[in-house]
Amino acid sequence: MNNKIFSSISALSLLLSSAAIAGNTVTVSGSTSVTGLMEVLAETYQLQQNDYIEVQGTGSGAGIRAAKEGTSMIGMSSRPVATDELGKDVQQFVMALDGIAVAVNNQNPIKNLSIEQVKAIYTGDINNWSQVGGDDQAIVAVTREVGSGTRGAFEDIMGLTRKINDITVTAISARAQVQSGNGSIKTLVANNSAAIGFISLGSVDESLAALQIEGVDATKANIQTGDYGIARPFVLMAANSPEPEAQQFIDYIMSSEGQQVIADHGYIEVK
Amino acid sequence: MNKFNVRDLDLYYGDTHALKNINMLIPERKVTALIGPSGCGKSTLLRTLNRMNDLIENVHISGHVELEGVDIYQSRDISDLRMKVGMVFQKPNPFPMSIFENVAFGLKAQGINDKQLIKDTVENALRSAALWDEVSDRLNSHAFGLSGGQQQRLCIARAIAIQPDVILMDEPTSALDPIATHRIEQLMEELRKEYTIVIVTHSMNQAKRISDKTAVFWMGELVEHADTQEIFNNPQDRRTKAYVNGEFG
Amino acid sequence: MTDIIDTQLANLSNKKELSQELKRRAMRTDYLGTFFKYLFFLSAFIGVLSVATIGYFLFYEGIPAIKHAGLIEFLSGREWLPPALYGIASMIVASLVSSLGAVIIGVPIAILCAVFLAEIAPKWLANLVRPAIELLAGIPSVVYGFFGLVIIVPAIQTLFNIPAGSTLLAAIIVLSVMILPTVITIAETSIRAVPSTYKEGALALGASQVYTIFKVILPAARSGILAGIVLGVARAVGETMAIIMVMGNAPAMPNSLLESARSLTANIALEMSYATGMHASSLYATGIVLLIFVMLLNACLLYLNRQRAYS
Amino acid sequence: MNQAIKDKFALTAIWTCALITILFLVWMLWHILSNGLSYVSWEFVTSSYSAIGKASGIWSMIVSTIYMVVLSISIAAPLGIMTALFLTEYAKPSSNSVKVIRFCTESLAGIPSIIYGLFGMTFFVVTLGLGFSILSGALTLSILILPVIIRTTEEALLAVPQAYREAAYGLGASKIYTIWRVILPSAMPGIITAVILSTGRIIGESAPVFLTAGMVTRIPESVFDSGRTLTVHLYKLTQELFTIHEWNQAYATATVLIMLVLAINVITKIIGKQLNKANY
Repeated sequence: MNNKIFSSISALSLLLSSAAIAGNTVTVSGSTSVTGLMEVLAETYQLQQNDYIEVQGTGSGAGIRAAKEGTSMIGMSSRPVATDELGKDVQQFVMALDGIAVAVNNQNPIKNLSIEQVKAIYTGDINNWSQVGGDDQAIVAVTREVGSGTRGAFEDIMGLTRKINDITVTAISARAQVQSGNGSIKTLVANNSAAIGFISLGSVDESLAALQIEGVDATKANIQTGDYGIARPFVLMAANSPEPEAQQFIDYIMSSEGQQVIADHGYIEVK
Repeated sequence: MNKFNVRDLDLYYGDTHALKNINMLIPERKVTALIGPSGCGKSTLLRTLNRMNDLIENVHISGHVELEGVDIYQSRDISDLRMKVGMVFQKPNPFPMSIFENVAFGLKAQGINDKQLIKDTVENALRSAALWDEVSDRLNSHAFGLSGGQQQRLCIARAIAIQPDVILMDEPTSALDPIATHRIEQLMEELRKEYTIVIVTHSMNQAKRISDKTAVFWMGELVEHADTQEIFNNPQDRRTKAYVNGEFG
Repeated sequence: MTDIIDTQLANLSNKKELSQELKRRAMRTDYLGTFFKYLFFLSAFIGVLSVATIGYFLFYEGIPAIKHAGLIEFLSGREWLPPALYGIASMIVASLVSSLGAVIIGVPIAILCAVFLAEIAPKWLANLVRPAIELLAGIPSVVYGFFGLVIIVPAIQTLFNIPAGSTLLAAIIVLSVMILPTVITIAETSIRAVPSTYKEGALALGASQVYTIFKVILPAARSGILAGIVLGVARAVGETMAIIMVMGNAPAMPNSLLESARSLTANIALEMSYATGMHASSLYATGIVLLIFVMLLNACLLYLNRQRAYS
Repeated sequence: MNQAIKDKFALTAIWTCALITILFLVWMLWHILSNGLSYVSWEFVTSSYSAIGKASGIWSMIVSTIYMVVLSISIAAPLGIMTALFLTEYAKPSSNSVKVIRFCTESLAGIPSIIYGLFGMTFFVVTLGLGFSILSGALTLSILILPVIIRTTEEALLAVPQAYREAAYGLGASKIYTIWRVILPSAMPGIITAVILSTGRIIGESAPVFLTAGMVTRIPESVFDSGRTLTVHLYKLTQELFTIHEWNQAYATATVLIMLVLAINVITKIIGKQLNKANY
């Protein structure tokens, strides 16, 4: 028994002491949409030097808060961030642009929807695919949770908001299913023939189909020309004078090398 | 010479008055038997002699129990008392350890680590308890492997190992067969030369066979306390008479 | 130090000296004992401290939202529209219905299964089934959620021909399986704890085995079984991840078992990392409601148990 | 209805329920194992995980899980065992302190795990500034498992025959010596069971873990690093089920978790038997 306690204490101190030899860690947290891209950037970056980039997909709201409170060195947001949300000690960079694709299951015959139709589907006014020219099948609308940057940007661009007591709130129907990440919406839409969801354009692949909006394909080129309007910035936030290792990582992201990685993964580079 | 002097002892379990004004002298190096019908307080009295009742909640005691002139309920140290006054229980209760460890337990509990000393003491205790010949070749085997009678003698050895003056026995043979009982009674014949023994028994024959003094209890009262011969041949109290004649109990 | 004493002890030749040494040692003040006594008490106090801290944080963070929305509005409001409206009625309903459903399906199966293990099954079979139940208890809830997601949800979708299988019903099925091991294990233990004299008594009077089980053994084991049910319900009410994976999480009032719904727990887990200010506070308030819910349940059954014990 | 028919009906119901339970378990296990086993390989278990998709192993999750288990147990087990000792050996069962302590541990047992997550995130991660880390997670989980350890240990202590205590005290042994040499050894199977039960609980928890320890896929270098346990990993994987590759990963991770639980159950059994043998 003596031995047991002693060995657990020594094991504990071993666990604690190894912290001393760990290298620099850059903490990054925020938007789940940016997280996917950020993890790729982090891994590529780590191949070159010793710092470790710790990425936590906590959501845009949490990312903004983390940057403001300094609990993370870098915050991520997948929607524009107002200056008064951050305070004057925090700076922001747009690291990339990303479209929001409205996606349906591969079996769905619908290829094109108007903005009004998408809006009506999400407010619940349209609830059957036959109302927009598809099969007679109930629509399963899937949305992200309140506070998600993707949802926030989608609502703003599509006009899916309303005012209650002078406070802007969502107009998306409460009946819409809620999934807690880009990935889980993708999973649901990919596996349910009646589903419709909105996801980061960068994560669209052959497992589901991105719809044309007002006849315009959701592509990188159309976003750059401004023809496809549902797009938002990926924003990084950091203190005005960040830790050197954090600054170094931001520099990497904004460098042509970093921007190339962004472009390679289906997002729109800003330089 | 008296070992214990019990004066004006009252004991309550919560609201139950379990011992009523007991006054009793227990002589040294004699066997004193406590007899009486079930629930008469004889076991309770035995357990007050080494403060075993402390383990039970809601016990209130008033009066005095003096061991060699010192009131054991005033004394600060129970450990000391319990080493002077060893106890053997109704059911053999060896610890889940080896035979050796069982007997060495009391010594080690006092922080004695000397291997040779412990070994010698264990051997002496086992010899005194008439168990040595049976177990000397398997001291390290588990105590639960012994028979009931052997286990009880092991418990006696365990009590002897810490050099007590008094051994309390709470119906030590009630869980044993007649042959094992006989062995224990023989052993008590030996032990009475060195120790003061107080035994609770519900076998009147056993009391008659082994004890020098007998105390008869009846509903929490000490009815009669005298030489064993007197109690059985010439009882003074009618309740004693009824009990020893087997009219109830 | 002890070595020196022991060498001296080794020289003690007769019992009397040993006996005196033992007594001297026994008289020493037991500082060690006192130390440990207080150490143990202090440890025991950590549990009290934890409850106090958790309660304090929950209420400290949650009360502003309840004040902001108004207690009645918060509990009875059907609209969850942060940052304007905080009404959790639909989530309360979802939590209640899913747990109740799980109890209705799970508890009878569990009790009969416990009877099977304790009284009916031959020993070898019980020894085979019991580890299986224990395995069921140890499987992480995420695995149940995963199974629900890939099997139960599509099955419900096809079976009832509805567009999305992520429904209250899916949650009920997953939860009822999840509470099985808790209820079975505790029910079996309490059935086995019923003194065999009861059983023998009844059988000796000519009662059949089944009659004895239902009229003598189960009533005698009632308090233990109830405790098992309480724990099962607590598990169902508190379950989070498995539910998030199968219930669809729509914050609307469900009109039938075949609609998506959001439980109190899911509400917290989904929005916690996003929320700030009043929104975050409202999630703590959701936690308070959840906690009170579980506490009430415990208190109710404690009371029930006591009542029955007296009568 | 006559009693014989009732009996037959009841017996059928009992057998059916037992069958349903077992069939469900077998179905679930078969489904997951049959889909996952072929993908579980030495490489899958020992290689690390990459967001780019170069590697999809679970080694870092296994390491994080081990950290979490060891740390949580080494915090909670001593506390829980000492609490149980206080409750059974020292305190008077009817005293107020016991009532308060018991009420609090019962309450802890009743609190849903998501609330531990909420609390851990507020208290350990933010207020104490420990950040998303194994340490925050383990501190949260150790409160969560405390009632399990206390209750199971207490049962084991109460099961130690009173005769042992009487005998030890009767021999003049002090309380602490009696606890150390007689009571704890006798209760050891129960205590080990408590620890193993808690291990299972730690491995199984998800919500309170990712709210406090985060979900970074690196091998943690110290307890101050964030880490993703196996269960959290499975949850993340189920959110990303698009291609056959992702399905395989999810099934394989679920398979590993089930095998882990199975191993824990088997170990409990073996230890229980060994200790019983040693005792009798």
